[in-house]
Formats: sequence, C-alpha cells, structure tokens
Amino acid sequence: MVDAVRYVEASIVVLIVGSLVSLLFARRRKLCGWVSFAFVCASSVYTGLAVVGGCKGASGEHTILQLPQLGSRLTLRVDPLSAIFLAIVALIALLSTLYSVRYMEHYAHDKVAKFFPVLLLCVASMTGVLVCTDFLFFLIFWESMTLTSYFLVTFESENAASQRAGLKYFIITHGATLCMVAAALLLWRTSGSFHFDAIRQTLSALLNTRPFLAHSIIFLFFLGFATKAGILPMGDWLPDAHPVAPSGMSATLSGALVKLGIYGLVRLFCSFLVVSPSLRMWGIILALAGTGSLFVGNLTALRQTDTKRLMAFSTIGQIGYICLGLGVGAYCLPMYPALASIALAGAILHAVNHACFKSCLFLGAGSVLYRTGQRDMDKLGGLAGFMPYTTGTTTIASLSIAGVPPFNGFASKWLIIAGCVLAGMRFPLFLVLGLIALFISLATLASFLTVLGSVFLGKADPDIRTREVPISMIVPQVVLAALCVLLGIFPQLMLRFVGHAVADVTGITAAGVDASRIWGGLFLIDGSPVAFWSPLAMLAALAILALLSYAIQRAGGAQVRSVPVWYCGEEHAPATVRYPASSFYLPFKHAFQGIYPSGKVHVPRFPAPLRRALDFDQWLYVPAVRAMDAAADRVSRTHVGIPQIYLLWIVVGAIVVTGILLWVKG
Amino acid sequence: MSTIDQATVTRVKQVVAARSDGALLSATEPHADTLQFAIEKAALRAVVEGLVNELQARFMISVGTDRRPVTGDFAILHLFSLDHEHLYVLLESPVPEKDLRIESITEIIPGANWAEREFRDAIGIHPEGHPDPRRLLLADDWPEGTYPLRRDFPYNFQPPSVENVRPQLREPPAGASVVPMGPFFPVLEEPAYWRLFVEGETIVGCDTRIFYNHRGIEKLGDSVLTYNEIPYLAERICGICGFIHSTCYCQAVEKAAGIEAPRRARYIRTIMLELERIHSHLLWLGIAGHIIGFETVLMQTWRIREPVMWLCEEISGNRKTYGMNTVGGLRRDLPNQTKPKLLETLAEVEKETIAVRNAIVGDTTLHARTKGVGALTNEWAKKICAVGPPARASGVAIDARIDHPYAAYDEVPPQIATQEAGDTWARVLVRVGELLESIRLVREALSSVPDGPICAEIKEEIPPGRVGVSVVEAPRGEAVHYVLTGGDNRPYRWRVRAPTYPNLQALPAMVSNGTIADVPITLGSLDPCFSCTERLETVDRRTNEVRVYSHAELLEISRRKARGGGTR
Amino acid sequence: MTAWLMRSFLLCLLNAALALVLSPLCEGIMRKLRAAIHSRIGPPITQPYWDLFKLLGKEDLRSAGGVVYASLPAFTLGSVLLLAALIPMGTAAPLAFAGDMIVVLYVAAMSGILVMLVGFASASPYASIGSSREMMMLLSVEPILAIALVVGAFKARTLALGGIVNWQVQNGPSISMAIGGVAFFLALQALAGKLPFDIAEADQEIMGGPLVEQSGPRLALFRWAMWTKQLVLAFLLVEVFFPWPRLGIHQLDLLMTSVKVLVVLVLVAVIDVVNPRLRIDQAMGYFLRVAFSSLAALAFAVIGK
Amino acid sequence: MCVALKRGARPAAAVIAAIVTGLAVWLTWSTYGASYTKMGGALPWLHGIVDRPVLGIFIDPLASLMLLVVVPIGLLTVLYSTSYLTEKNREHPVGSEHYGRYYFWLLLFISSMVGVAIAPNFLQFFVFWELTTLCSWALISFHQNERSLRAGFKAILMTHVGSAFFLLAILILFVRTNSFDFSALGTLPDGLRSWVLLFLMLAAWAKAAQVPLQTWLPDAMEAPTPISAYLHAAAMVKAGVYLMARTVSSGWAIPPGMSLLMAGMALLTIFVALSFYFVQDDLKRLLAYSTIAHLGYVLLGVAVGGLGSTLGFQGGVLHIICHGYSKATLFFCAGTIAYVTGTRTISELRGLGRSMPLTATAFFIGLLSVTGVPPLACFWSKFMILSGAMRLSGPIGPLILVFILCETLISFGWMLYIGQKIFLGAPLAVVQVPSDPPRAMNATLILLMIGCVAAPLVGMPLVQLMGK
Repeated sequence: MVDAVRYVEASIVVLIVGSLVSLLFARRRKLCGWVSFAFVCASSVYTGLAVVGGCKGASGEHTILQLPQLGSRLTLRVDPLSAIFLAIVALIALLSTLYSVRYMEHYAHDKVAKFFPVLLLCVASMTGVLVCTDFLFFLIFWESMTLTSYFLVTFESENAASQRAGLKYFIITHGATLCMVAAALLLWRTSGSFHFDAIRQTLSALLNTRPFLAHSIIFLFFLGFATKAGILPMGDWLPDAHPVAPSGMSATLSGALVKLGIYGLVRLFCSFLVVSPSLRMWGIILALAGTGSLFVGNLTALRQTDTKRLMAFSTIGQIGYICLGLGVGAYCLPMYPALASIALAGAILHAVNHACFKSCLFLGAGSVLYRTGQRDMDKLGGLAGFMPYTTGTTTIASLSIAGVPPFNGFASKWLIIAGCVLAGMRFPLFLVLGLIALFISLATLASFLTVLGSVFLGKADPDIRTREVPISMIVPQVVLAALCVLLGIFPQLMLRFVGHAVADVTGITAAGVDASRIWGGLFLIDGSPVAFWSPLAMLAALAILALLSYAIQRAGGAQVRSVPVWYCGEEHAPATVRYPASSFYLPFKHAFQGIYPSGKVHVPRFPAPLRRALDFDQWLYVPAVRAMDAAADRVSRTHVGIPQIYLLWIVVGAIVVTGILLWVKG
Repeated sequence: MSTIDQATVTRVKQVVAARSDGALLSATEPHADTLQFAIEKAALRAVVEGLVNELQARFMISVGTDRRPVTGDFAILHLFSLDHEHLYVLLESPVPEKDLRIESITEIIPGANWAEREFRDAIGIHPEGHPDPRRLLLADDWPEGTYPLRRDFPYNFQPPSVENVRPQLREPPAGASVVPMGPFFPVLEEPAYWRLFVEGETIVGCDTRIFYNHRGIEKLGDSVLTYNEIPYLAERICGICGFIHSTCYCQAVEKAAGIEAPRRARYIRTIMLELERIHSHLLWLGIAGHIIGFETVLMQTWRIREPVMWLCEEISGNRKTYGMNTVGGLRRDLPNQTKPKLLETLAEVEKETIAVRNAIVGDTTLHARTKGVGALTNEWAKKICAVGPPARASGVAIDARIDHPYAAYDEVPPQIATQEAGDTWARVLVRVGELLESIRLVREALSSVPDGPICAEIKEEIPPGRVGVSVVEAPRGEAVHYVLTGGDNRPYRWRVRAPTYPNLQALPAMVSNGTIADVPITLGSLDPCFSCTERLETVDRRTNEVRVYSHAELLEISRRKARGGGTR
Repeated sequence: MTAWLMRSFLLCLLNAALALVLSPLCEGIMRKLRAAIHSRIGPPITQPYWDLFKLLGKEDLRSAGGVVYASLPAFTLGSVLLLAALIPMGTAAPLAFAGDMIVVLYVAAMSGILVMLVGFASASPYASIGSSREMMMLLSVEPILAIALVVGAFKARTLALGGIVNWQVQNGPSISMAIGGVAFFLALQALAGKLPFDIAEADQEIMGGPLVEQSGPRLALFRWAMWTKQLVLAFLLVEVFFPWPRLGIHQLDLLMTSVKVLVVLVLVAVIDVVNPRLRIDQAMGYFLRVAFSSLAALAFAVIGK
Repeated sequence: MCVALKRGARPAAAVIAAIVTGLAVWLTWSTYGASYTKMGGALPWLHGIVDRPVLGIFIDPLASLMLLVVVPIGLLTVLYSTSYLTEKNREHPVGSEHYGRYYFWLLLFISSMVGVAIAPNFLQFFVFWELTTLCSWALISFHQNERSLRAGFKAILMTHVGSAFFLLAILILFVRTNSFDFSALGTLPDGLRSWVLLFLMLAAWAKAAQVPLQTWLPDAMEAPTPISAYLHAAAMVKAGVYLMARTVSSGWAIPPGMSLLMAGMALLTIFVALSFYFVQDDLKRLLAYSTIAHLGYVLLGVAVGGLGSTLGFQGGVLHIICHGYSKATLFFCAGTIAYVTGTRTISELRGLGRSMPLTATAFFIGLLSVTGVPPLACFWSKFMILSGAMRLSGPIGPLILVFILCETLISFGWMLYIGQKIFLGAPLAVVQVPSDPPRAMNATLILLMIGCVAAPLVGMPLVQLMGK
C-alpha cells in the first residue's frame, strides 16, 4: 500500500512534466490541449488515489527538502480535510482542462502556450498548497498559484480590461501573501519553525502570554486567506479577474482556487487555534465578514448584466455563506461542539457544492461566449432552443446556487442557516445573520433567474444562427450538473467525508449531523433532533404530486396548439420587445444601489517638493562641484610660476602628511 | 353673453396687422365674438407667433378646406381662443393648388402637432417644417396621394387594402425595450397603441398610434347628410358626451345662420349637459378605481351613477344618445312633472357622491397611487393646449362655460375650481369638485327654467359661406365644432375637435419617468372616451321576432346567469 | 421502514386531495364576500369549481415549446401540494420528517419561482415584467415569513414545525409570537396575490403578468395552485401562531382550526376589497417597514416575552 | 587574463569569456565548501614594510558565490554583446571599428571583477576596485557623445570620492597594523575601527550607489545596455556590497552602532530609490533605481549580519547572486526592446508581448523575481534577510519587516504595472516590429530565465557554509 502522500507527489510531478511537454506542442492548438488533458487525467488519477487514502485518516508525513538554517522542511501530508479540497481541485482541473481543449479555439490571436502549460503549473501549485505542512513552502506553493493564475487571468494580453484585472488581482493577493509572510515570520521569531504543529503550539502559547501579538498574527493570517477566498472588502479583485479569464480558468478560479482561501481559514480557525474563548470572538468576526460578503456580493451580482461578472460577484456571495458557516462553527467550537460540527460541515459542504455549481455556471457562460461571442445579457436571448445541453446544465446549476431544494446548494445552505438559527438560540446575533443569509439566498435566485430569463429563455432573434458547443465542452458541464443533482439528493455521500474531516481537524467527537439514513435524510441534533431534511422523500413526494397535477391538467383532454406571443394586437420584432437583463428588478436594484462602492485607482503622483528634496544632484552635488570648481579656480591663481613657492607648498604638504601619519601611528 | 372689450378687439387687429406686414388680405367680424382674418400664407406663421406671444391666444384646431369648387384654391384655417377676452380668432390662409405647402406652426405651438398632421393626411396640404413626418389619421394601408376630405373624393370610396403594413413607429433608445400597451389592452376600451419604451419599469419614452377607428364622420357631414340630420350623427361621436357634440354642432350652425335658440331650450340644454357631466364623472371615477385595482370604487360609483341614467331616460326616453337636439333648439321638451323626481334623485346622488368623495379623499393608498403621478406642468399644459379637468388641475383656469358662455351658462354661471399640482390626484379632486358643482347647477337651472317654446322657427334657407364656431365644455374638456355653411342644405365644411384630442397629446410628457404601473392611471386620468350601452335588443333568427327586454327583465336575466343557470 | 414510508406518502396524497378540493371553496367564499362589499350579488360559491372545470377542457395555447415549459404548471401545483404535506394542518404533517421550518420556507417560495420561470419562458414582455415583479414581491415578503417562523423556532428551541406548534400549545400566547403572527398575516396577503399586492398579476397594467400567455388547463393549474397556496399558508399561520385553544378532542380542534382559517381568509378578502393596488416600489417599502417592525418580535423573543 | 584584442575579434572575446567562465565554475566546484588561498607575486617596493606577498588568490564560499555572479554573467554579457552591438541595433548602431575598444574594456572589466572577488586582502581589492572604476568609466562613455562622456565623468568622480575614503581606510589600517588583511581590522582599537569602517562604508556606498552617493548610477544608463546589465547585475556596484560583505565576514565583531547605521542607510536608500520609481519614463533608469534599492537590500542583510544574525548575512549574500541574475535578465530585456524598437521610453512602448513573446516572458520572470515573488530567486534571499532580521531581539526585526514588506508590495505593484504597460495591451503603431531579436540574445535570455529560478538552488548551499 503506497502512502497517499506519494500519490500526491506523483501527481505534482506529472503536472510539472506535463507542463513542459505541452509547451513542446504549443504550436498545435488542439494537440497541446489534448496532451495537457492527458497529463491532467493522469495526475487526477493519482490525486484521486491520494484522496481515497486521505479520507480514511491523515497520512504519514514525507519530507522532501530541508532548510536547516530557516528551520523549515518541505513536508507533505494528506489528511481528510486536504483530501476533500484535493478532490475539488482534481475534479475541477480535469473538467476545465477538458473544456478548454476546444474552448481555446475561441482565442484566435493568443497562443495556447500561454495557457495549458501555465494551467498545469497552477494545478500543481494548488495541489502543493493542500498537502504542504510547512508554512514557508505553503507560502511558496500559494504564491506560485497566484503567479500562474495571474498569467491565466491576463491571458488575453491585448484586452485592457484583463490587464487591469490581472494587475489588481496580483497586487491585492500579493499584498495578502505578504501579510501571511509577516504573520509567519512573527510566529517563527518565537518558535523557530514553520511547521503547522509548531504554529499551533506557538499560537496557543502566545494567546496566553502575548494576546495582542497573537491576535495580530491571526488577523494577518485572516487577511491573507480571506483575500484569496474573496471575502469583501479584500476580495475586490475577484469580480474583475473572473470575467476576463478564459472560461475554463474562470471555472478553476472560482471552483478551486478561491476554495484554497477557505481551506486556509479552516486550517487557521479549526486547527491552528486551540479551542479557547478567543475563538468565539473570531467566530463572530468571521460570521460578520461572511454575512457582509454574502449580502454585498449577491446583491451586487443582481445588478450585473455581464454573465461572468455576475457569477464572479455571486462567488463572493457564496464564499460569504461558507465564511458565515465557519464563523458560527468557530464560535460554537469551545462550548457547543455539536453545533460547531453542523456549521462547519455546512461550510465545507458548501465549498464542495460551490465548486460544482459555480464551475458549471462559468463553463455554461463560456459556452455561450464561445458560440455567440457575447457576455452581455442585454444582447442575448432565447438560446434554449439552440443550446439545449448548456441551457439544461446552467438551469440546474442556477437552481443549485440559489438553494432550491432538492439541488445540492440547498443541502449546504440548509446546514449553514440551521446552524445559524441554532447558534442564534445561544447568541441572538446569529439569528439575524441567518435571516440575512436566508433573504440573500432569494436574491441569488433573482440574479440567476436573470441569467436564465434573459440568456436562455425568451424569444431569440429570427436571424440568430447558433448551435450547441462541441461534445468535449458539453461533457464537463453535464458532469458538474449531474453532481449538483446527485449531491443534492444524496448529501449523505459527501457529508460522511466532510464530517470525518471536521472531526479530524477540530477533534470534535460530538455529532451534530446524523447523515446515516437514506430515506430519513439528515437530522441535526442539538440535544434532541431539531431539524430535518430528507431530499429523497421530498423528491419522491414532489414527483408523485406533480404527476397527480399533470393528470389533472390532462384530464380535460385539452388540445394543445402553438401560438405566437400576444403583443396586444400588433406584431413586434423579438429584439424590441425583449425584456433586457438590465431591466430586471430595477426598483429593487435601485434600493441597493450604493452597496458596492467603486472608484478608479489613480496612478500615484509623487509630491514635487519631496522629489526635489530627494534629488541630491540638484541641491548637493552640482553646487558642490561648482563650488569646488570655483575654489580650484581660486587656487589656480596661486600658480604664479615661481619655483620657490611650489617648493614651499611641497614641504608644507609633506610635513602635514607626516604629521598625520605619525599621529595615526601613535 | 359676456361683454366683449372693444379695446381687445382693436388690439388683436393691430397685432395681426403688424405681424402680417402687408400680407393681410381681409379682416372681418362674422360675429360679435369672432374675428376672422385672411392672410397670405407666407405671413401666417408670423401672425400666429404674434397671437400666441403677445395675446396668449390658445390654439384650438386647424381646419383644412378644399375650396376649389368655390374659389379654386385650398384654405387652412387656424382657430384660436382668447379665453379671458371671450374671443375667437380665426386665421385663414389661401393655399393655391399649385403649391400645397404651408408653414408649420408646431414649433410655436406644440399642441398643433396632430392638427397639422391631420390636414396633411386629409386634404394634402403639407406643413413645412413639421417635426413628425408620419401619418396620423389615415390607416396604414391607405394609398399615398389620396386625400379623403377633398371635395372630389367620393364618401363611399373604398381603397383596396394592403397586406403587411405596419404602423411607422419609432424604435426604442439604446438599452430600453418596448412594452406595447395596445392596440387592445384591458384599460383601453378603444383601440389605441401606446408604444412604451421602458428601462425596467421606468418609462423613458413613448410613441403613439391611434385613429384605428376613424369613422369619416366629417366627410359624411359635408357630403351626405343635411343640417338637421347631422345632430344624430354628432351625438354618436361619443358614447358618453353625445349630447355635448350635438349641442355644439347645433350651436355652431345656429351661430352661422344667425338663429337664436329659445331661452327654455337653452336651459334644458344646460340641464342635460350637466346631467351628462355628472354621470360621466361618476363613470370616470369608477374606471379610475378599476384601473388601479380598486373594484369597490368602480362598483359603488356605477351604482350611484345608475339613477342619473334613469333620469336621462325619464327626460329623453333614452339612457344615452338622447336625440333631443336639433338646429334651432330641441325636439323634445322637459316634462315638468319630472322636476320633483329629478330633484329627489339629485339629492340622493349628491349624498352618496359626498360619501364617496370622503372615502376617496381619506384613502392613503389612493394618495400613494395618484399623488405626484403623471404630473402635467402648468407650462406644458398651456403649450400643448390641454383642456378641461387636466388643464384645470394644472392651474390653467379655462372653462368654456365661462370663457365662451353658451346655452344658459351666462344666467347660471358655474364656479370653477383649479388645482396647481397637475398630478393625477389633482385631476381627481377637480373632477370630484365639478361633480358636486354640476349637481348644484342642475338644481339651479331646474328651479329657473323659463316657460316658452323649445325650438326657434327657421324661416329661410341658411345662406352659404357663413362661419360658425362653437365650443361646449364636455366632462373631459372643451369640444369644438366649426361649421362653414354650404349650399344644398348641408355644411360645406364641418370640423369637430373632441377634448381628448389635445389632452392625449399631453400624455407622453406625463408618463415619462413614471413607471408602467402609472401609465394606465395617468391615461385614465385624462378620461379618454369610453362607450357604454346596456340596452339589449334580441332578434330571434328563426321567427324574426323582435323582442325588447325591460330593465327588470334584463336584471333578472343577468342575475340568473350569475347564479350559474342558463339564459334560456 | 417501507410501511412507515408508504403511510407517509398515502397521507401526503390524502392531504393533497383535501387541499385541492377545499381551496376553490374558500376562494368561492372570498369572492362572494367581495361581491357583498361591492353591493353585488356575485357568483355562486361553487363558481371557482366551474371555472376550473371549464378551463381544464379549453384549448391549451402555448407561446413557447420545450419539456420544461410544458411541465411547469404540474410542478407548480405539485410544489404547493408538497407544501401542504410539510406543514401541520390540524394534524401532524405527513412529511414532517422530510423538512423543517427552513425547508418549508424554501418550498413556499418554490411555486413562486416556477411561476416566474413560466413568465420568463413565455417570451412576452408583460410576462417578464410580471415575473420580475413577482421576484421583487418574493424578496420583500419571504424575509417576513422567515422572521416570523424563526421567532417560533427560537422560542421552541427546535426548527421542526411540529415542535413549534407543540410549544405554542403548551406555553400559550406571547407578545413575540403575536407580532410574528401579524407580520405573517400581512405577508400572506402578498403571497396569496391579493390586493393591494396583486402587483405581479396586475391585470390592468400587464394583463396577468407571468400568466399572460397561459390558457386552458395550464391556467387552471396555476389558478388552483394559487388558491391552494393561500389556504395552506392560512393553515400555517393559524397552526403556528394561533393554535389555541386546544380542547384535546381531535375533531373539535380540527373544526376550530378550519374556522380560524376561514376567518383569516375572510380578513384577507376584506383587505383585498377595500384597497387599490400599490405600485411595486411602494409595496417593497411597505414590506421593508413590516420586516423591520417584525424584528421587534425577535427582540421580544430574545428577552423572553 | 587581461587581453587586448585586435579589431573585429568578436568570437575571440566570446571564446575567452567562455574559457574564463569554465575556469571559474571549475574553481568554484573544486573548492566547493572549502577555503583556498594561494599567495604570490610579492611587490618588491613594499617588501620593506610588508613581509609577505600581498597579491594572490583567496577563495572561500563568499568568493565562490561572487565568482558565480561575476563570470557567468560576464560571459552572457559578451555573448549578448556579440549580437547587440551591431549595425542592426535600432537604438545605437555600432560599427565594427569600435569592437576592439569595447571588448577590450569589457574583458578587462570582467577580469578586474574576478580580481576583486578573489582578492585575499584590502590592497588587491583596492587595486582591482580602481580598475573596475576605470573600466566602467570607459564603457559608460563608450558612445562618446556629450551625455555619455558627462555620465562617465560623473561616475568616476563620485566613485572616486568613495575610493578616496577606501584609500584612507587602507592607509590607516596599514599604518596601524602593518597588514592589509581583512582580519587585520579586528585588531584596531574600537574608536578607530569605527572610523575605518565608516570610511569603508562610504566607499561601498559610493560604489554601490547608495544614498547619499547614488546619483551617478541612473546617469550611467548612457552606457550600452549589456554594459549597464553587467554594471548592475554583477560588476562595479556589486563590488561595493562585496566589500562590505567581505569586511563583515572577516571574523570580528562589528560595532553595533555601525551596523545600525548601515541598516538605517540601507532602508533609507531603499525608500529613496522607491520614490524615484514613479517618475521614470526611461526603462533603464527605472531599473537603475531598482538596482539601488536592491543593493540596499544586500547591505541591509549584511548589516543584519553585523548585528549578529548569520541568517541575515547569508540572505544578504544570497541576494547578490539572486539579484544579479534577475536584474541581468531585466536589463537584457530592456536591451532587446531598445535593439528592436529603438526606444526605451516606457510611454512609447505598448503591446510588445505579441511580437516578442520570449522577451516578454523573460521580462516578467525577471520582474517577478526581482520583486520577490515566490518561488523565484529574490524571494528566498529577501525572506532570509527578513527572517535574519526577525532573529534579532528587540523591535528592530519587526520594524524592518514592516518597512520591507511595504516596499516589496509597492515596488511589486509598480513594476508589474510597468511590465504590463510595456508588454500587454494592443500594440502601438510605433512598436509594430516584425523582426525577431537575434538568436544570441534569445539564448542569453533563456539562460538567464533559468538563472532566475535556479540561482537560490546554487547559492543556498554556498551561503549555508558561511558564518560558521
């Protein structure tokens, strides 16, 4: 039995090799894609094996490299938590690479050499982040991930928007990484090691001895992870970067990359921080940050008319949900472990679910972009008739993200909201946060109904000629949509692993979520069972009742006839009477107009006086040289041509020099 | 008759003379309150400008006349009213057949937009510089170059219909989409097409196509019917204010012919006109309620309205379309024994109206739906030449009953009230106030109806070439009838302008920046004409037996239907 | 296991049948009441049945194609019936084990979502406007529902609706639950699509909104779903917020509950009849105020009142 | 090693440089981990005063590291120059009649740097140090126009101010200890030692273009770009920091005050240089200011080492090699751009990435490396400097941490902004260049890219041997 770590190492090596190999094929667009896909497949198989191993329990550690003078070792380990995120990364990487093979045809100008090799490196770094147990190397993998993803975001190099977005993305996240560097170094100052275990011990010690320092360190870590995760206001990079990246990359960004921020937060608050009262304070902060993020993110998403930008903002919103769950979990951890396990399971499950539906949505938006060249929803309409698969998968993913039962988004939102309400019975603030989360889930629905209603439904222009995307682009979408349904009906499948991970990372033994039944569904236990959700039973009931309703509908034996839309008696071109996406829910949007302030960043202008002060030439050297020149001029007047006087100078000079030397010697 | 200040007359003449700059062909005074000027068409625009800017004349309507059989040319006549001076000013310009063009005045008077497009469609005189080149009046498939109101156009001519012709309508601005309201729309009881450009639900513009139901009444008037037949046609111009149109027509002919209707007839006309106003306003109130979903108001006001209809039936034999008017007076007298019943019913109606008014005024939800909605500014109301309650609600104090007194209004003058806000709520208030004022007027007129004949005797043929302008304040505003007498016992030209005509032109400005939800009630607050007739005559096709159901029978049938039973 | 499941599903069907049969009757009563206030005689109480009957046999005109479009009416009615199976109506809910309060909130919104989808799918501008309005109404109303139910959950320390009802029965009235109930009632007016909140349908403005393109049996199903929904939600209101007095005799209690539901529906009808329709922005403002006021219920619940 | 060349001897220069490189690498390899000293060449006129030879070869890890910077980059410079200095150069076409002069000075430059690197004592150090100054003067003024002559003069003037202090320091040292050895400094009395150290520091500051003597370096950008690259990455300025590294590592305690002064001045330099980033429109000048800042980093590391943290010293030294390769990459990219487009004005350049993908890649890698983005070279050295600083007790460590992180972020943001401005976006008409840069230039860039990634791998084992 090979240890899980070895599989991960193999996976990373395969990816790096694949990156180099695909670079060789860079001149042939499709071949390059397929070669990359083959390597990603191989690495995914390895990662999959590692996940299977890691789910059972933490693997052994394997040290690859040592930096004794820094007290750092490149040590890898797979534990249940990282296994879950590894699974996300591997799945999303696999599907988006497959998707990109054909999708990249879309970019006639830009070479795929800039895409596939970098994508593979990016996946490799993500994998590395998840298995690394040494913070220095964690940071290195982390920033490699940022670096590679920066190049993927700015893939369309001639597009000014993608440049701006890439710049913003990299600067903000690099700043966040520097925060983490600072935190790591502050810890290292005390402990002399970067290992996760050392961090845990040092932090707990510092919390007792130097609480201010400890909290500062936690704050710096929080800043770092939250920025990557896209929690507002640090996540401001996200809505710019997602839309401009190639769609496969957008899916990877949103589905996998920002999840690593969540992974970091889970590690930080559930594993690095020992159970202590300070955890409760951080729980509240996390929950507030999450709620703010989900509120602002989703309501801003509602205002967008660019499909991918809308999805990007909704990513901020969904990450907010996860963060809220984490916050509730962290709050409850010291005192109510059962509740904590509910909220944490909800948060991690939502991360998994979000990877499924958001990637699916981005791929769907990509398919529309691929065929129509359009991201502006105002200009799209009625694609359902032309792109049935994309429509279907996008619909499923939209309903999932909106948390419509019985799709997967509901299961995790249900856990998070139930966690909020149950925690709210102890600390009423969470009640309000839960209510906001509930409300916002409807706003999410509203924003995705905009997508469905304006892009896919409605009437298409009569002159539109488009068709479904190629099969290699459909397959990833269908797989993700199928996962949305499957995980929605059987959340138990995933919850078992999630529960295991939560127990492993926090050390909680009390079970808040009972996911052992199939028909009986999920039970939340807070002393006694207090909340229930059985997707299977409900789906069955809905199916029976809908069939009953359909029987009623057909009972009259009514004839079906297709008719044109009624426009009150006149005829209209579909384009003129189409209700554009920007028009949806306008009064509501007006009510939340200013919640996402945006402004232009200006290139810093350097104050002129300071500049003058720093220009040494101007005020020091030039005058000095001039003065010297003048002095020399004056000295030159002593050149009178009389040898005696020169001789005198020499003698005086020799005496002075000798004197100095003697003085120095003595 | 109100006195006409001779100084004003002189001043008008001066202005016209000065502005026309030698192009004045003639200046006449057909009647004491009417000044007519004939001007070279080149100077018409300048004179109009003078009238509007210096005398604040209000544009009423333009009349295009095909005078070729008489003088060999066409003529355009702009009618103006100097409301507070009680004067009509008629500016006429001959248009030679060779050069069928005339300068447009729409730039000076936005309210002349439709009038000019109308004579372009109907007579074929082109208003030069008109901002809107599109058709107004004629059907979209009407052949180009065919002008129905020319004398050589037979009244029964039917042009061949053409398939696939669409109205020429504007496209929405960028970012907006079209929400069509009409041609067939629940709150429009007549076909009209409002093409609303919306962003979300906010109206950013609108375009209109109406005149789907053009009936050619004017053509019939000057080609088929005689002077005394026309009142019945005029009465059918509108389902609600039929009496107003017949009165207005009769008054115009009487004026042109120099006939004066007897005093009793004028009093009875006043009573009928005010009764019509009462039931019309009650009807309107109900419709307005219905438009904003307040069915209770609809049901209750129509219930209150019903006795008024019965009264009309008592007086004229018909709930509506009374057939009472004729040139020179009335065909049917007011039976004196109905007076007590009339007064009694009026008291009842007044009591309930006051109750409804109090309920409406106190309803905050109604305030929410109407205050600040569909505002018509005072300035624009004047520019677009709005009339009636919409004008009065915007602070334009005009009322034909006072400005150009007719019937018995000089003896029983109404009190008019204006509002300043110009919004829908102001229009509600104006109408509710008028409702009560009308009840008072009816009561006052009833109490002082003089005895005497009801119709003047017309001894001689009406001479041709005489002009008569008459206005009547209908519930929706001022109706204008212009008659130019002709030979063979019929007018040479009969021009009708219903009050909705100028008011509808004000709608685009009123709805812009509002929401879709506000459009129906704003439109409703202008009270465009709605017909209603409840009389049912059944013909059994097997036996050809005609059977007229009584009111009680009808009621019974409808109740039976409502309970779920059949009619048979 | 299977026996228990079969029993649940059978009860669920029974529930559905009862709700289906009774909801047009309630609508009939409400219509009669409207007529009375209008000074009309009005249609017979059975009229809604005849309406449905007639619609079911009429031609089904469709402005859009596709399987999803075709199945939406059935799912709409189905989701309302599912809601009926999830909430206690006089007795314990047959599917109580399948969903708690949060699930109920989502399922309650589901029929609205499906109606919106139908609206967007039918490609009519009126339907799109209607759907857009429907969404805004849902956005303004659902939080109130949520607040009201969360108050119950907070007090009863459980998210199960049955548990909340039991707690209510045992502990009697409280200020917080009363406020919650009133808020819920105000929201009910909108959820039932009654004036002054029938903004999404608004016949005079957008000719029926999302349903403008629906006809015949499809329209029948949507109408039926609407009527059933108002009945079911009225039950929810009565059961969760005003369950007392419980006499302990099951039949009597059921009767009493039904009477209370009828009273609620009559109140809804009266409000419907004496109000004009609000504009969507006004309605949102109104519900925003209601939502903030109903937070008071939460505050009272927290201090134990 | 000093070879004068006949005209048109490009290949000869390349071959010689390659041989030297091979030699240096072999030398490093063979002495890896050990110290090696061979003295010879006694100077007869000094014999009476110094009783042992003063010229020789001294190789320890520090010298090896320096050699690994000086020689390979020298080779690459020669290689690059062979295709850069041609008639095809659109910025400064150079006729073949100037080749002899150029390669003579360049090879002399390399050799004098080698001399500096392997110097066993201050005297040899000083001699070769002066030789580099001379070479740099000749090369900066290579184009012999008004501006370059002025710049060359300025360079020699300002560095000589430093050299004067150096001389003074050596004289004092020699007079008091009768030795030129590095370790002899330790035997000086405390007060004097501080003075000597200050003089040495002044020399280093002038040579390494540190505040307040930094102004010659941006002007020296008049030199042909390969020279600038070499000047910045490996030679001349590195000699300055090498002097300090040598001094600090010579095995005696540095007065803490002096170390603090060095660290303070380094920080000041870093920020002064940073502040000039924002007003540069000349790509090379921008890079020059970046060099100033990064030499500040090296000195900061050395100063931290002087304060007692070996890790910091190791970081500083590692930064020499990391920065050397990264900065050379950047300068060669700038050279390539100028070669192809004829301009190096930032505002005139846009969208070069499309026509010059390799240059773009190299530039971004160099840029991200220089600004310390992991896993590229400079991250490691910066991180070691920082962690070294954190090892110090008291508030100095966190203070340095905050300052350095701020600088890192700002300079990173600005550099990335500039990089994007030049390479991304829709190309301007001016820079629509169909012609590819010559192969030799591309090869250089590829090698340097590898260097940007591999520098810490080579340097890390070496620095680990230091300070033990």
